[in-house]
Amino acid sequence: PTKSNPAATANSGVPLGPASAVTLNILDVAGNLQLTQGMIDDFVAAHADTISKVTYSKATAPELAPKVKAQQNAGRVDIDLVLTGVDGLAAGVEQGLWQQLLPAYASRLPGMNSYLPGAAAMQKLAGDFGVTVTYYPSGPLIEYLPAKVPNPPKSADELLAYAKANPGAVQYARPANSGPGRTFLMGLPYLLGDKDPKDPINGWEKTWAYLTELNKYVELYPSSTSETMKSLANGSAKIIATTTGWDINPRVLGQVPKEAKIGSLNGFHWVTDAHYAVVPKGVSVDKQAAILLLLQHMLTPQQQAKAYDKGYFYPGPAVKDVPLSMAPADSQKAITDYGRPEYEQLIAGNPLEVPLDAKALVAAFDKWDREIGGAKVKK
Amino acid sequence: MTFKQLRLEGVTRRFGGHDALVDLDLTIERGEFIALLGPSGCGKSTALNCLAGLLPLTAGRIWQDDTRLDTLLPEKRGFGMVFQNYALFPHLTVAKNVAFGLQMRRLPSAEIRRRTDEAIALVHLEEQARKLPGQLSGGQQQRVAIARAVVLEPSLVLMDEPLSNLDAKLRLEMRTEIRRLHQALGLTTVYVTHDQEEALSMADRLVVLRNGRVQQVGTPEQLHTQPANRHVADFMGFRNLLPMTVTARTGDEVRVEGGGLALTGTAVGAVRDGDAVVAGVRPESLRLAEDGFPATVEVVEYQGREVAVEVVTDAGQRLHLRTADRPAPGDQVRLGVDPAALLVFPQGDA
Amino acid sequence: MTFKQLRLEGVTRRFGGHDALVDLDLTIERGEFIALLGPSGCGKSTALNCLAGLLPLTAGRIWQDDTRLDTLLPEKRGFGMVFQNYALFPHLTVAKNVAFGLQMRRLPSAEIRRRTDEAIALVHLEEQARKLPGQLSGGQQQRVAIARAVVLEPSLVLMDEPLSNLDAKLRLEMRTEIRRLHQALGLTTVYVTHDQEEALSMADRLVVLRNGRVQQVGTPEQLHTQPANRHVADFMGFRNLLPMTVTARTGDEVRVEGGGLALTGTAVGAVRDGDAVVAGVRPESLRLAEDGFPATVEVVEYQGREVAVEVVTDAGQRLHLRTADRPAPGDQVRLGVDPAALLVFPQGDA
Amino acid sequence: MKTGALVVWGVVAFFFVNLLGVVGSVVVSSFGTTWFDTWLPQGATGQWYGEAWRDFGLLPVLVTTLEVSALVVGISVLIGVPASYVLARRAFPGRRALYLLFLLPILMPPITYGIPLATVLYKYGFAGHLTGVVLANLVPSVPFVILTMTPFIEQIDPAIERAARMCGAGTRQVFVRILAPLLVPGMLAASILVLVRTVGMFELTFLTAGPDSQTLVVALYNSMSAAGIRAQQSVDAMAVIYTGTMLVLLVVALRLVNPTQLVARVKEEDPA
Amino acid sequence: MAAVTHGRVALRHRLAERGIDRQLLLLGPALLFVATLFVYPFFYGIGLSFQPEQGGPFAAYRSFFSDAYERGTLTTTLGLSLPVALLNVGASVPIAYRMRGRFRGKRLLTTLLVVPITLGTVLTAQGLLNFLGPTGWFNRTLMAAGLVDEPLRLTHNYWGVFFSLVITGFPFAFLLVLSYLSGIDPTLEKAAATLGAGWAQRFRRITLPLLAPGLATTFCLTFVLAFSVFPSAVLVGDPAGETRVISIAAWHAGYEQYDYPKASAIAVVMGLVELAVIAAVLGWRSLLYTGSTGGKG
Ligand SMILES: Nc1ncnc2c1ncn2[C@@H]1O[C@H](COP(=O)(O)OP(=O)(O)OP(=O)(O)O)[C@@H](O)[C@H]1O
Ligand SMILES: Nc1ncnc2c1ncn2[C@@H]1O[C@H](COP(=O)(O)OP(=O)(O)OP(=O)(O)O)[C@@H](O)[C@H]1O
Ligand SMILES: [Mg+2]
Ligand SMILES: [Mg+2]
Repeated sequence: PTKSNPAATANSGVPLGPASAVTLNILDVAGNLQLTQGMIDDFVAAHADTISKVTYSKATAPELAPKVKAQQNAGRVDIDLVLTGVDGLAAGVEQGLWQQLLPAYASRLPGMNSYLPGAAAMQKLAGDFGVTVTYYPSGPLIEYLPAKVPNPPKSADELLAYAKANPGAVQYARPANSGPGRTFLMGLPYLLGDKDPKDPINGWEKTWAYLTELNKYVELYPSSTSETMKSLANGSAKIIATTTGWDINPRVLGQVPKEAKIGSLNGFHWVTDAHYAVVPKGVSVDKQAAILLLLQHMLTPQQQAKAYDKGYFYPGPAVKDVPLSMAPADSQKAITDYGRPEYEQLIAGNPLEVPLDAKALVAAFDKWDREIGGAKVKK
Repeated sequence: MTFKQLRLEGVTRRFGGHDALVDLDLTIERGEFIALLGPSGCGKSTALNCLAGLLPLTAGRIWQDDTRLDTLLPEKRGFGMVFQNYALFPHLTVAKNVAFGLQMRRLPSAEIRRRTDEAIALVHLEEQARKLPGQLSGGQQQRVAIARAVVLEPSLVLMDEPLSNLDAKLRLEMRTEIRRLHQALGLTTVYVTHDQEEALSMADRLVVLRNGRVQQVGTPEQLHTQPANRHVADFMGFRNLLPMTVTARTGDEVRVEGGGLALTGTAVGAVRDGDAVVAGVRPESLRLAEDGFPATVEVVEYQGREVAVEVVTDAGQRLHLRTADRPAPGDQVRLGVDPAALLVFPQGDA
Repeated sequence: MTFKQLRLEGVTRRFGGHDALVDLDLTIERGEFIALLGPSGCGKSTALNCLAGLLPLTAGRIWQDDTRLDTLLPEKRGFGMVFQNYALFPHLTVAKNVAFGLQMRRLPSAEIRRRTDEAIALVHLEEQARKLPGQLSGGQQQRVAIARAVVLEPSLVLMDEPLSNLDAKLRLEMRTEIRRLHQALGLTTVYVTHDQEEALSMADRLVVLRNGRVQQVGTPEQLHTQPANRHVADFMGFRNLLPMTVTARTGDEVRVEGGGLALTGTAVGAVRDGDAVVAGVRPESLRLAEDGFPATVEVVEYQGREVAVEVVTDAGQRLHLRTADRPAPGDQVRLGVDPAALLVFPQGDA
Repeated sequence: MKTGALVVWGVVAFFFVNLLGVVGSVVVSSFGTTWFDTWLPQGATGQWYGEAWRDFGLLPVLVTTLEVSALVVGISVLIGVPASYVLARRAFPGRRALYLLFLLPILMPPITYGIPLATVLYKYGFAGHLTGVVLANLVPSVPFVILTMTPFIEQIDPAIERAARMCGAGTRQVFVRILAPLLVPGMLAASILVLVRTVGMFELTFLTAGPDSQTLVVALYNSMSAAGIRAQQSVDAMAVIYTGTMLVLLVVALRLVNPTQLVARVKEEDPA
Repeated sequence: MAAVTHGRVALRHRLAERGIDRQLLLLGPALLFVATLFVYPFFYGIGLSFQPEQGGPFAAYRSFFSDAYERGTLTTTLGLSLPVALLNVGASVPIAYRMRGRFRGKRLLTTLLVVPITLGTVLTAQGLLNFLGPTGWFNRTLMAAGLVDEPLRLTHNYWGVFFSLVITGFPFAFLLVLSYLSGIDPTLEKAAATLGAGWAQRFRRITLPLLAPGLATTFCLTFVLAFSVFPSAVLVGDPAGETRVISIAAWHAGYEQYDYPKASAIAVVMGLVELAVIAAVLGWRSLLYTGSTGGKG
């Protein structure tokens, strides 16, 4: 389509709005739509002249890159917007799949200026390709049933001692397949005071030693977080690794008894997590314009409040000054019923760390697979 | 393994609503050579299959001396069988097909080899011994089937048209071989054939079936000269079967008339004055005779020493005869028949 | 569709190293009835398959008038065939098997029905029309195969032992039917049979094969009375073949001696004084004759009107004869033979 | 003989009991509320189905799945059977090499060729909608049909085909009228297996599907392994929907092509 | 003109002698299909495996084979897929053999045996986790019956994957074997029976050899399915340890490390190993009789 108003074209080529309403294909590889679909639908309802229709599809992060790559190789991109976590973002950055959005269009996304500090750090991690849309401090936390574990461990050493005393009772999922699993992994260097918490290969001596020791008393590493939740619920595990979201949401869904409690280990650092919006290269400028408008909308506090959801990414909003009271009613109710007052204090009282970058994380997974998970065979 | 007697009592087999074999009673003595004879589809193969245990009986029993046989599995009966469609093992060579049964008996391999070779030589397949059945001609396959069955020297051999695909010469030779084996090994044989000459020349007793029912059991001579009814007669080569009416009966001699002919014949069964009957005569019993009835030659078929001739009487009755003379189509001839060669059967018998 | 002439030129087919058919030259005129005859495995089916296009030729050509046929696909040749092992379509009922070819020609369905019914009636299978081939007896299957081929009224019909599983009566009847169809529809027929009587009575010309090679081509009478060599003679029913030596030759009349016998016969081919020869005579040409040579009866086989007798001469030569007299085993008899009925062949011909 | 039969049927029964347990536990769970350390869930509900249905917009997904599988099965049989016929019946130079070539797409994991294949399909405008999904799924399906069908065709007596040709049937008619009916059991088996593989083929479908051409398995895998927290029961419900769909397809297939028409039946008449 | 036709005909003839004629055109569609949609992408993938970012053309292969952890996936995968394929085919044969004749309920039983085909990996995985898990019905039953004190560990290890492969693979094998079996003429067994062969001998000497080509194909296909196991190895297995099958390694390289050359290399190794096994089986098969089994003739 010809640009109707060349004057409105900003310095870098993307018009301020699409020439006519566009349809968007949005691919979610992070489970982000659970938090943001409300925001998007809201925008479409209000600005039908910008975006007439949205189709959603979902996939897992690893498959994202091949698919986008195939489309770009063929010169026909039909994914317009991707919602992804750190992993998918990084994979695309490495292979040059994403359109660079920043700093060129920063001015069109005023919401980015009011990111929470943690979210801002996550945005920095993303470089200039993704826009943070939701954020949470994550973990590592531990979860247990008070009836079965009257005296939960309070530190990493106590956790190890507990595992030793109760073989098979401590469980965390294989880090490569599980958010809480990897948060636990990335949190350990801070807990144990390792040399370089950002360098899993050379800087995590204590962490690997600890995990090796713990491994002796861990019976199995399920390949999904849900499995650990199930183990907790049915009593075959007593303490499992978790995060804020994985604490609240499964209890809301009835996967874990409501009375389950969380605990933290002394001196832990939050290893934060976020979801990003990215645009693949090859998307038309009209669509890009629409997407920028959409993102602008999504980063307003009213819309961000929807990210409280049912605690799935607790708290969820990436920007400041979004109290729970702004959230939709059912979301407020879920959080009031299943949330935990102690979170506010835990979040305020412990340092925030960004997660490992993608390369380091994969290296950590690999090492974990070889030395911890894979070591089981030889036993 | 051997037995004195095999008794079939009321053996019956139905397929769906169709009676393939009804109420077959037969006692087979050890060492007998029995031929089952009858038109296509009359139940011969069915009878063999029942005897072999390959088809469960719908009713009836089979006794081997005092043991009941019909509940025994086929492989326990120790019979040998030549299948009508051969049923060769397609993945085994001729030699291995033949050796199969011997191997099942766990004979020493030298003996297996020897007997296999003998059986293959018997059916003249030495050159084909390493071929697969799919590479054989029809007659060669049939010979493999024969060799496979006789190599076992079983107490009872069942053969279902074992020579149907062989040429006259080989057929004669195989007939002789089969008879010779039968006698030399003291086998008991039940032999299905569609060829009456074969049946007559090989068997001790013949069983004629029709529509699943036994028509007559007897020696070759009995069947040839005294067929029990018109169907057996028809089947035994009484090709001329004329509907006629009895005008007089004296003892066994009857006078019959019909179709413009008046003849004298021999009564078989209950034939009375005035009855509608069927008078049968073989083509070879019709003679050219000066004093006979007139007819016109229609077709002459060359058959070697003799010719087969089809004639029509003046009243339009078609007759077949064989003669060493060579009449030409269109010739006027006169025909006669011996009273002893003209059999008169009641019309309506089953 | 129809043609005037079918020419086989040097048609040859090898399987691996085995020559199944060598250098077959044959011209078939439209409307002829040709019978292929020969011992089991001699290449009859191979010849038919080559003609039908089902086996590619190793060498040679086939011409239909002026068009070359051997490169044409079988379905394009428009021939009909009765297979030796029937090859019925197992999933189609009898009626549908028969109708298949007509459907392939896209005839109107009423005509298909009519012709199918006719063909089924021809082979007496009305009652089995709805059955599947697996539910038929062997002979019934064979009749389906015949009906399936003739229903098409093809320009050339190939029949591979089409009557081998039928009883004598039905066989005779089918023979007549096949001849009748052949004539009525003006078909050309190539007919394989192992039965010389069948061949003699049906065919206009016979082709005798042996080991894949043609031995003789001729009318029935020629073959019957003047077999070209000992093999043809053997095959045509000269059951007594005696190795002898020529002692004198006058014109075609030769005097031969051997095995304690001295006989007069007719020479066939190059036979000279002193040659080792084979003298052949049919069982039915040996007569009981007062002035003949002496022999002892060994086996007597009942064959209806006549008996088959096996005798041994004093010098141990075994002979077969047929006679209407009934000698008993052990009887001393004297045998004679017409010089015209004793054919003398060179020994070593192929 | 008797003990042999007992052992076989015993094993079959044991298999079924456990299978019932496996399937049953998922079905029960998909209708359950919470289910911790007990024999049965605490309560029953249909909510998970409703959620799965809504979350994934399953109706269009189901329709797409049906279309894709019907097309893939149909086309791969049409293409594959003639090819396997030639491979089974004919000896020609290069036959083995060809056989190998047809083996490869089955052997090679889609990871080796998935991306370039998707690229090709996108380049020519096939991917991103149904066509692409169908074409991509045909890549392993056609060889699959070829491999399963070859032994079936070998089993059929060539004389029957010859007879058909003598009746004037051309190659096409021989296929349609003679071979096809005789090959029904084989084609049925091959189709069912292709169907199962197609409905279950994740990678190729995902790589070539557009937003409107996702199949059930893509939705199912996402619900199972995509990031995000889902109730166990909702995954179970999805799995049950998936299985139910396949079951319907299977039963339809078995109905359409009634295996009791088979030829072997006649000879099977009486178990010996 | 005659001469020209002659030459042409003769050529056609000579080609036909060698088995080349128009019927080969039937291969066309399949060949075209595989050539356009598979060959190019496949060679692209193979090519990729020889183009790692560093270390020369064979670096990707070297890194796979020099690393015991990666190399071990081969034995792990074979250790899983060979027994599973053998079991699936081995169990199908006697069951299918028993189901040849006609009997009441055959149709139902066949359908029941085939139904697990529809389960799909996910339901199977979920079901196994639920059913065989420590508090699943299976362990509950065992414990209630007093057979064991501790729940048996049957998931998240070798056995979990094994069972899931059996559940998905068995019906597949069974369906094929049953169909192949139905193509064998029952008369042949009858003939063997009259020759004194008991059922075991009939089976071993007649049915099995005639079935063997079908069995070989079935084995190959089930083996390939089991060899490329991926979702269940992750879901019900122990993807870092006991059931780290080769496709996990390929996945890891391709989709986590984004090292496509290495992923392709692993996939090629995977294909080659499968090919070796299949070549062995098919080589054995080609020694056997293949051809009409009389069933449909
Ligand atoms: N496919 C084959 N492979 C090898 N040899 C074969 C093949 N087919 C036939 N033969 C051989 O070729 C010869 C001729 O076979 P053919 O079938 O033509 O004989 P036939 O004259 O029809 O005999 P019959 O009267 O027994 O049917 C036989 O010796 C046979 O063994
Ligand atoms: N499986 C079956 N289902 C239905 N009918 C059958 C079956 N088998 C045989 N029949 C019928 O039973 C009758 C007897 O068949 P059988 O095979 O015993 O005949 P036969 O005497 O051997 O004939 P032929 O000389 O033609 O071989 C036939 O009419 C046949 O159609
Ligand atoms: Mg019969
Ligand atoms: Mg033949």
